[in-house]
Amino acid sequence: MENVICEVIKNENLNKDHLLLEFENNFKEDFYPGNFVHIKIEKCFLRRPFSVARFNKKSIQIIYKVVGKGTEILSQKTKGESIDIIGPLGNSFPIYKNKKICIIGGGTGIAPLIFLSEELKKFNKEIFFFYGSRNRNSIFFSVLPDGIDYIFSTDDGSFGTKGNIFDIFKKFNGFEVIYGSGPEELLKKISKFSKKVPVYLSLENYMACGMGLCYGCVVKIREKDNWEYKRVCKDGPVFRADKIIWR
Amino acid sequence: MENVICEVIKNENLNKDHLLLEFENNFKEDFYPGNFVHIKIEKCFLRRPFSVARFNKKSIQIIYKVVGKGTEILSQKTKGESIDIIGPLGNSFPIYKNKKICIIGGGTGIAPLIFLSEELKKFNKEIFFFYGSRNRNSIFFSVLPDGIDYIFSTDDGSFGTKGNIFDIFKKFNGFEVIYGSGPEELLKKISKFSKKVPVYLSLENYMACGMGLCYGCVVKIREKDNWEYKRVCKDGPVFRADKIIWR
Amino acid sequence: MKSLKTKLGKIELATPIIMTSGTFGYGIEKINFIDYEKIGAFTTKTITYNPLRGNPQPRIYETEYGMINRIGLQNPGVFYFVKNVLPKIRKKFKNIFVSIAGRNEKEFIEIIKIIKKEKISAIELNLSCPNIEKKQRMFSQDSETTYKIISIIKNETDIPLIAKLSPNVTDIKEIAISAEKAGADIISLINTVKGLSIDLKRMKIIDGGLSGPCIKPVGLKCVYDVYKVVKIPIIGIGGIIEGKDALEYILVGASAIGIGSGLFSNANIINEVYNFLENYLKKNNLMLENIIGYLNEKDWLI
Amino acid sequence: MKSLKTKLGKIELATPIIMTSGTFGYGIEKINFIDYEKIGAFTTKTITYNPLRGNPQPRIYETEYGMINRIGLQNPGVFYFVKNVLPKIRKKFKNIFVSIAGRNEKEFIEIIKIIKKEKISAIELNLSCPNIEKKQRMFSQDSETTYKIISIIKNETDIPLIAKLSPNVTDIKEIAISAEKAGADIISLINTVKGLSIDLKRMKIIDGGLSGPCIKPVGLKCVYDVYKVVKIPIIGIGGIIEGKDALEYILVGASAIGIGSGLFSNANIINEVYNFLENYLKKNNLMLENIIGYLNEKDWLI
Ligand SMILES: Cc1cc2nc3c(=O)[nH]c(=O)nc-3n(C[C@H](O)[C@H](O)[C@H](O)COP(=O)(O)OP(=O)(O)OC[C@H]3O[C@@H](n4cnc5c(N)ncnc54)[C@H](O)[C@@H]3O)c2cc1C
Ligand SMILES: Cc1cc2nc3c(=O)[nH]c(=O)nc-3n(C[C@H](O)[C@H](O)[C@H](O)COP(=O)(O)OP(=O)(O)OC[C@H]3O[C@@H](n4cnc5c(N)ncnc54)[C@H](O)[C@@H]3O)c2cc1C
Ligand SMILES: Cc1cc2nc3c(=O)[nH]c(=O)nc-3n(C[C@H](O)[C@H](O)[C@H](O)COP(=O)(O)O)c2cc1C
Ligand SMILES: Cc1cc2nc3c(=O)[nH]c(=O)nc-3n(C[C@H](O)[C@H](O)[C@H](O)COP(=O)(O)O)c2cc1C
Ligand code: FES
Ligand code: FES
Repeated sequence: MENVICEVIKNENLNKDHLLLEFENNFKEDFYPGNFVHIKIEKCFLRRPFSVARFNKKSIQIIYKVVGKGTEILSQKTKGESIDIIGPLGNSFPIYKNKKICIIGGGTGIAPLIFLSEELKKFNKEIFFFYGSRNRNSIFFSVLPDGIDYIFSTDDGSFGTKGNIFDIFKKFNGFEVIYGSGPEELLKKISKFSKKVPVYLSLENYMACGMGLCYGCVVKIREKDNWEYKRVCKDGPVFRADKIIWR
Repeated sequence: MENVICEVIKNENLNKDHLLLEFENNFKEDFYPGNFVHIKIEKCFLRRPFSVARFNKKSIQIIYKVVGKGTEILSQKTKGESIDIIGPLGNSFPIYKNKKICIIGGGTGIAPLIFLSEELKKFNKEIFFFYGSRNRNSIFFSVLPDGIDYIFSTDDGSFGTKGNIFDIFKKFNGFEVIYGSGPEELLKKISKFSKKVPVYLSLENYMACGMGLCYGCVVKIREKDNWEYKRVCKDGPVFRADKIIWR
Repeated sequence: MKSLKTKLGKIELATPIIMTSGTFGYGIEKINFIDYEKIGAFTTKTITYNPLRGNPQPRIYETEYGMINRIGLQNPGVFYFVKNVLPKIRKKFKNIFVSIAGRNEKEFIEIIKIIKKEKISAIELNLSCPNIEKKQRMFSQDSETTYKIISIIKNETDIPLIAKLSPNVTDIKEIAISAEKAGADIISLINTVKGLSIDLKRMKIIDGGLSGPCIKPVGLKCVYDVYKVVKIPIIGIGGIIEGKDALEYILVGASAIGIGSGLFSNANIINEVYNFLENYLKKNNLMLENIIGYLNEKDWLI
Repeated sequence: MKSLKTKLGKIELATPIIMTSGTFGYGIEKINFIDYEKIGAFTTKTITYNPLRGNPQPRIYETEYGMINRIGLQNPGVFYFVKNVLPKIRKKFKNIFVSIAGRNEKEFIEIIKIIKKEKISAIELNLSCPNIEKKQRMFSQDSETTYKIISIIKNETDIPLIAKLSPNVTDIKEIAISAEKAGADIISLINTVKGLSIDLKRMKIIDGGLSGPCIKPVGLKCVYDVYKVVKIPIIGIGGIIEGKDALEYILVGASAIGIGSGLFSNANIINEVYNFLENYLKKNNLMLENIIGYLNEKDWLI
């Protein structure tokens, strides 16, 4: 975990709703898929957490949606401006090797899965990426790694199959590991598969510190015969699906 | 009194400490010498008051010094940016005609006197402007109207006479009206002349509303045999010197 | 416009927007850029029996997202007010609430005797002024003195009484209940929060009352708590600077809202609050009265 | 560095910077970008007798220049703490203050019995937790319960006691005087301010404690008032986000200052506070102890 100032390399619209922010990688530590950054944004008292979508020695990228005050201000940053960032934060997806892998996600939740699939590619030949989206224009085509089998669905059928990505995923089988990220409804459904195979999900929650200090971001996690509130920022954001107690 | 959004025309250093901000005049009302504007500055809850230094149908200028958070942020505004301004606020200097006129001020306090001297010029032939400054570089030469007799003094003698402007002013006489603005110490001394001739001084104070609503900006003003707290923003900023009860 | 109508007991307001006490002067200053039609009621700066000069400088200072004031109730006294001020502002406002304060019961009653002859919509009792008979505590810092002062005044006049309470108490519910029992018709929440700031440049301390957006969570909490325990309507005040803030107060239980120091920062605040509420109601096809206390009653907590 | 030394009674701190309770966890998380040498003391998140799960979501929400939290004292209980946490953090901090809370006197004493065997610099009594025996009021919302709980605990242990008080009271001076009389060695001011905010997106209410820069004027006011009436040292807490804020607390009477949620916003806060104070003292050729309460004693008001 470091606190560094990074220069914006680019901050552009990926599509109508989403932006891709690329900034210098001034971190000494490496990032792993699932890790997030906690970004200081002017006029906001609390930082804003974002999953890392792409990472290399030179730069880091996040993909975000403008949903409120903080992301609105972030979207106005331009090349050369500095941002105050804490990272890497949180745990990461365990990287399985030589398995038949399923990645499934929807909407903005795709961000960490992009990084994850880049990584999994190195160790696995069969990677299926189930990608649900509102419509053709909301899909982050330009940042999707190659060498992966994509199965798309859109709400309006404008690309891939029309319908919910989970319904399509259900028709497949034989996966040995499942990774997911996205809307809670989707994750809940995916987690049912954890009886059969390992399922890892990346969760989101409102955060204050982002560093495990305040216990603000907890979720219910099974512990032996009981449950405990665990911190998404420190004990997560990646949890084994069979441990999560959904609301 | 209006609330308008004005575009910055320029915002440049006049000298090391002072900036001149020129913005579009989007006001319907006219400004008079002594009037001030109340400027909204990001990150500051309260507005910041500044005297109008130059005024014409097209644009308005203020001269200000960076002394804290608000003026620091203001100094970063660039051509084309918008600012939210309330004005004209406060009363103004009464304009005497055909008199031997003395204007005296120092430092940043000169700002309203520039506007005043432009106006007085129209009706008076003999205008003496006593202008005290720290050194040659602090004098706002570039914005001083012509057709006026300036008497300069600087603390270090780098321009005009070395010493306090009041000491120089004292050596002159025969003035029929005196106008002043600047450091309180100077104004206090000038106000002694109010026994002989009308003396008008522009005061400053910390302000919240700037519109006469909150009674935050009061000064002690003589009323008959007594005194009352009067609002600098509404009853002033220009007061007859013989009415002011100094701290 | 119609959808914004609200009621404070028998008082009908065309809009829920009230200019609070002390931040809109005596209503004499004409603020050109304000649309007076959008103001539901105006509360005067607090009037005392005798004229008061108020506190010496410094009186105000900016804080983090707010301000501190220690004006000290400067005002020309009730006689001057009734004779010279009230006649001038009658036409400007549909509803005038006169805020008053006394240093003890006697003074309150003396003011009431004069003010009750005037045609005004309500009297707001500024109970956040010190009660010199009780260790300089504010009247509303004690449920007994709150009860006593209100019931005495209630006996003197039929004009609706608004009890304006200080948040600087251990239990605001207790105070509000006393106010209601004593006959208050409306409760105004909150007055400023005790605060202090330091002007390091001048090395001065400004010990006074905090207002502005920084206190909004305190005001919301007070309205939320009090709404649960009283039946009389509440005016929600504290830190409103845009439309959303007003909505929040209404959702936790305010029947009307007060604009205070927010006006100093946001000159367009009245339009913004008005338009925001109107659009919100239109979009959801609701009337203002439908949403008062909505989030409180549902108790959406969790 | 030397100039920053300060004392809390007999406890010597290398710097006046204290990490406050609840905002630096149990001290286990290693925050790499913090210079632990600059921390004078660390206060643990409050420990209770039994483990507590804490409140359900939502637990936090951002407000205007601050945040609301309702964590609800989630903690693993005193046994686990003593066995598994304390040993791990001993070497990290020069001074460890253990914050504890009970729901009643009995629970407080049970914790003390365990904690008093440990080598720690002080025990901080979180008296802003509800006293279930007294109408759910916080202990420090009543001078009698404040007095009683502290004097009972004082009887049990010689470890210095810090009384952490809530600002949500009618008269903080009264409470602080009781705490001092009962034997508190140090007073910590302030805990969070009762506040509520609304997440309009999720239509949720977050009813909890307000912290951050927005409450600084409230904290300064409490320290200012209490410094006048007690002789024991004060830890000033509330809204510190940069060096200047720390200086302000010290000038009104704090012998040390607590960094709370400011760390969440300003990751460099410890360096900034440290450097600011060091430069300020050097420039004026002063030691920290020379300026504690400076503006309070002079009473520069006006
Ligand atoms: C581990 C993690 C990873 C995330 N990764 C991404 C990502 O890759 N791309 C992306 O677009 N978004 C991501 N989010 C969500 C993102 O943090 C929020 O959209 C953002 O904080 C909203 O800020 P705002 O000021 O625009 O919204 P506002 O609603 O104005 O924010 C108000 C407060 O609520 C919090 N908040 C609001 N919505 C969310 C949310 N969905 N999750 C957490 N906090 C929220 C804000 O942080 C802030 O404290 C992630 C969240 C977490 C916890
Ligand atoms: C009627 C009037 C006319 C003025 N005209 C000019 C002018 O032409 N040029 C110019 O440079 N300055 C002028 N000033 C002073 C100017 O308003 C302050 O310098 C400015 O407000 C400082 O803001 P800040 O945020 O930089 O300082 P900070 O010290 O950070 O401000 C903190 C608070 O104190 C107030 N404050 C600080 N110093 C002053 C001051 N000297 N007077 C009033 N309020 C202050 C600020 O408004 C703010 O509320 C005038 C003041 C008044 C009342
Ligand atoms: C400068 C100023 C003067 C005030 N004067 C009074 C007053 O005379 N009587 C009163 O009841 N409240 C007074 N108040 C309190 C306001 O009416 C209001 O309750 C408080 O400021 C909180 O609202 P806000 O955050 O919107 O400003 C005053 C507030 C300010 C800022
Ligand atoms: C998330 C969070 C958790 C807290 N937990 C505790 C606690 O367990 N015990 C306690 O005494 N104070 C607790 N506090 C209060 C802080 O210690 C501090 O008194 C308060 O936040 C004000 O300081 P600040 O404005 O610097 O944050 C907590 C505050 C926050 C924000
Ligand atoms: S956000 Fe503070 S513990 Fe997770
Ligand atoms: S600043 Fe409000 S009356 Fe002058």
